[in-house]
Amino acid sequence: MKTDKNIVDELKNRFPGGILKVGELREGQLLVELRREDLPRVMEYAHNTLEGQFLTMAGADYVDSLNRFIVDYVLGWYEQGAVIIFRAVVPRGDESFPASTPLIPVADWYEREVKETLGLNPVGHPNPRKLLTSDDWPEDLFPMRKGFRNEAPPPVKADAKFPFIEPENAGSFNVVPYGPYHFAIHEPIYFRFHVDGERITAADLRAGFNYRGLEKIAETKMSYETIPFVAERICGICGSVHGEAYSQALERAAGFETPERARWIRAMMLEIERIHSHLLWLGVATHMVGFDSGLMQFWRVRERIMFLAELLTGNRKQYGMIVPGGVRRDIREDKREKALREVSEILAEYQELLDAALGLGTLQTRLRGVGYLSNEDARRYSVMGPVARASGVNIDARRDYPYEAYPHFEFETPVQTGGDVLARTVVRAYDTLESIKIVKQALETLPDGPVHTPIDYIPPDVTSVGLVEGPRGTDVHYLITGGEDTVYRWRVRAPTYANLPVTPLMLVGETLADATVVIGSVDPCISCTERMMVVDDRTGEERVISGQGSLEGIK
Amino acid sequence: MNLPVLALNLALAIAIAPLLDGLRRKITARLQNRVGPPLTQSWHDIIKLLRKETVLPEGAGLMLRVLPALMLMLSLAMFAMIATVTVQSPMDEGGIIFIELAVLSAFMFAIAGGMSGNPYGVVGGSREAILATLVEPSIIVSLTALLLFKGSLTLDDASRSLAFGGTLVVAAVAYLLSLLVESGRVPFDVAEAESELTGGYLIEFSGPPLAMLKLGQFIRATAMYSVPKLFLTALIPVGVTGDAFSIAVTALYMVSILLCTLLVSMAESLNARYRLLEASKFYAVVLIFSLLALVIAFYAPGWR
Amino acid sequence: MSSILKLLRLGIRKGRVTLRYPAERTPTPEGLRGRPVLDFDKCIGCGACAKMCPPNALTVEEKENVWTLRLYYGRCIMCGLCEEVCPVDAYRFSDEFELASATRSDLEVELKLLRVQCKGCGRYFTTKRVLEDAAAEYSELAGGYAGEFKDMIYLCPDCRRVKWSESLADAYREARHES
Amino acid sequence: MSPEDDLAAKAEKIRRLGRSPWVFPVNSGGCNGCDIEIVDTITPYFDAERFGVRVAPSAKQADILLVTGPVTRQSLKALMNAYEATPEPKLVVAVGNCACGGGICHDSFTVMGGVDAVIKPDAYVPGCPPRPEALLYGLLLALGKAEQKVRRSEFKEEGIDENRAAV
Repeated sequence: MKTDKNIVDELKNRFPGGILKVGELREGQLLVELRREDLPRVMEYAHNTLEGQFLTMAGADYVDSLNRFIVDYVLGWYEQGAVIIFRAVVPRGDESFPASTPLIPVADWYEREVKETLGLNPVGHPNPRKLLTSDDWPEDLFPMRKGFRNEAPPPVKADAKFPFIEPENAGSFNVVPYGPYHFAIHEPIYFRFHVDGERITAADLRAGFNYRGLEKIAETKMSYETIPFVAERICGICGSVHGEAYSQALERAAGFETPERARWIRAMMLEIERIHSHLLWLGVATHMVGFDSGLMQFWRVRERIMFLAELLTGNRKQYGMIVPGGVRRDIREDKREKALREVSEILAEYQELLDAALGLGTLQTRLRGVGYLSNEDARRYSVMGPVARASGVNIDARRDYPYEAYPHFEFETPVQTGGDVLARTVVRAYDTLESIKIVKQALETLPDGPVHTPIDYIPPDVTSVGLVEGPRGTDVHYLITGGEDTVYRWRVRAPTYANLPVTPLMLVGETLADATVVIGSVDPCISCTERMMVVDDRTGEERVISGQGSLEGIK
Repeated sequence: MNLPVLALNLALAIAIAPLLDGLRRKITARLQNRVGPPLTQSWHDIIKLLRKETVLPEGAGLMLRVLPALMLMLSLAMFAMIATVTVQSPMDEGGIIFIELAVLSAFMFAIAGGMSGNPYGVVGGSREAILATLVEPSIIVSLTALLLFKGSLTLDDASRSLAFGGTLVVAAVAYLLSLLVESGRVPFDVAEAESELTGGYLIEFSGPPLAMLKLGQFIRATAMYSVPKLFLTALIPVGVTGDAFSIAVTALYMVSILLCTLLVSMAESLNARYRLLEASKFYAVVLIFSLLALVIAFYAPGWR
Repeated sequence: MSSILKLLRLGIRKGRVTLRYPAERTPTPEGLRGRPVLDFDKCIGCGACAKMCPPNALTVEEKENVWTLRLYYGRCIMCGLCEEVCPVDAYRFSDEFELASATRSDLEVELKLLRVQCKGCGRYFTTKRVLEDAAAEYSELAGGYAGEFKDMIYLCPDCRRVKWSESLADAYREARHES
Repeated sequence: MSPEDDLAAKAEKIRRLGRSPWVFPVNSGGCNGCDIEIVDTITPYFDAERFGVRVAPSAKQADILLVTGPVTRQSLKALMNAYEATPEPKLVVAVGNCACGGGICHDSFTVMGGVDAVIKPDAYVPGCPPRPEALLYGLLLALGKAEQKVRRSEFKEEGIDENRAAV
């Protein structure tokens, strides 16, 4: 079984002079420092040859004695449960680094974001357009730099335009704007389709509608105790996932061990959230293909989980339970029994509904063979969660990077190889079944003991990565601890950030009728992504995704 | 031209059509384990829409204002051609015009969509046109079989010339199946698919024009619902006694429109939406099926 | 075909599950985080909750002799940090959740307390209630030192530092004088 | 407009909406917790359709705009387009804390800080996220069918009004 040490050794003998220093951050997480010129080659080797999953990439503005920027690429090897951070230094004054996007397309969004928020220019990046900031945000103002003051935003210009990508032969086609307020998708996401009749030939999307600068607020205004409440409000559906990933990263940086009972309750809250998120998606997906009773029936079962969450935490969502050091509310004995009864009823009701709804003929015809994603593409774009597991990529952070109380629970991870929307529906449906069983196990074997012990000391300037399997995939929080009781740099990479670049890939060739359900099948959580961007752009003809070129278009 | 019956029919149309839609929403809600709106909800919707301001896209032609009124008149005209609660129909020999109006109003929706200039409207309109070209023939054929069977062109229950035959049943089934599309609900609401085309051909309409279009839709659907009664009376000679008004005919009419509403709302709440392709294949089969009925009606006397 | 029948059975057998809200008040579980209620008598005006509140729903304004605490329910995320951090437990979560209002001002709670001047430099530095609370608590704590340092709490932090360093210097001179 | 005829105009607006308020959710950059609760109100347990509430497919056919989110800079243009496309008489309801006052990111550089920084809402529905019942209650309040329960409360310690209350 290859361990992370072997991976680093393979890197060393592949790039003899390239690897400058290898440091051990915390168990299972290594820091590899290298020169910024070697970044693209090392990234391509690690991602394509060694088959590492691209987890996240973040830049940071160091105003300390060394006064320079750093650029960190984080890759994960799920089989070994290893995380390696590749760090390169970017000196102040010459803020640029060679882009890895031409070699590994998955780095496309991350590098654009670093350019936009920190001003580090990815040289050779095929699509250096805006990602997050609004159309009227000045090009040379970098919000995530330490120098930028939160209270001094430039005035709003109403007429700014976003340079959309028009494939050369766009003239004759009918351009269909889709969003930003679309009836079926409850979040502002703006697609521009080029359709030939009803067939989509090219797709381009613009987002940033949800960019609220939460990371800047966390750095400047919040402290370690209040950041979980910001983390939870990144997304209205999978709030605890972010709270847990942040707490996990912070506790790993401080080398802190949470009490056993708190770990049980945390795992249970995460699973309750997965159940409500998947049921929500199943309802919305069936609604998208016209089966409105599906929305009503799935959300009827979901409502019971919301009542259960309200019973345990006092709020239907945004539970406010998971904070660094443990959990804020204990579960009294009478509530535990009531919850146990409630969960077994939910299990029975869900199985009954699942058996009735999934077998529906008209529903299956609408979901089968739509929005196909091959196994290679799933790997090449490092997609996460149910989208990956539906295309045969068997990754699940609960099993591969065990955290909290998951080693004590038995659960399997459903994997399909169909790769279409139907496969994703089946994966999510049986994921929910597993989650309900986990909640049952958690409630039955809840150990005694304290639920929260304060963290006494958090060392400054420690890099740490928190990995949590959210409903949409692995949520990665990259954290550098700071001196004055708050984080120095906190980068949230939600799973949709990895899944959404793939949507135009699936959309091309589909009809307009299926566009909604294909976008929906990724279960995009736009607010999670906080920033979304264009997938493809024009770097000469071979990069454009258009009907003719379609998949070959991407190297 | 029988004026009192005409007046009764028109009044009936405007009164009952929204109520039937309210009933449809109530049955659908009940099948989704919820209480659902009051029966008069569609009434409230239309009244509210009549009082609202109209927001028109700039450069919208005159037709965008005129067309909804035209649509409403067409649907009301259909009611002038068919006998509902009374024995006689307001207009004699109205059968053929009834079929033409049905076909014309179907394509009127397509034109409404096309003219809105909004890409979704255009796509919705073109979908309505494609589906209409497949469904209308089966309606034409099944209604022709009915008229043929009755031996007279007036759509009422009086005359019954031919003996009962297999054709009538085949035509009735073909008509009921194509009724699902006429109501414009799932699984065949491809033209107005809310979650895909955000309102389809209705997207650019608001305020009074939208009210007229919606009312036109309701009245047209109710008119189509009242045809199955004629299939029933063809089997049971209820209205033959000749007096203007008979309880049995009214009861039969009520039963027939309620059954149609039940059929439509059951289909709506237990199915997902068909894609245009599958919907067209489904109706190609129904068309052949109804053509079969017509052929038998003409050439196989024994069978007739 | 069978799943259509199963769905039909599901629809009919489950019956209407709609809660009769707003006719009947739906039951809320114990421990619901509804509206945080500020007890005006208990609050001593220390401002810890305002420092801790993540969305700044609690804001403090100090002007002349008035210490104003404003709670705006339109921004409060009901997280309960104020309840945790309040030294005198002035916050309690009610289970009211029907907080809709037509105007913004109806969602505001305003508490005005008296501020006190420092005996040394005359600057307003804390509220009267904080002093009373500190005086009550301080007397048991200080024990032997009550007399000499009793009036220290009526000084603002700067004057207190000055006075404290003077008394240290005196003690040091005395000790040197005796040796 | 003096407050009286402002109220009169609003009452007239509500009367014309009658019993068929069509709703259109507008997410101006929030975390979509409130949007899911808006959809929750039309599911079986709460069933807003009892009051005639229906989610309109586009702003053109809507009567009440349920605005959620702190109005980020990027969605400001889209929000104003939706507001203009909604035909009169229309109501704007700010749903959730981000819309009522900017929520947890109220002073961020990319956020305008809530709906009332851009449009004056007819009703505020606080909550993070507001329960579906609270949302139903907010809708009924905006339609004048429920009276308001929460009132402004103030407390002045005695002796505050004399100018220099020395201790």
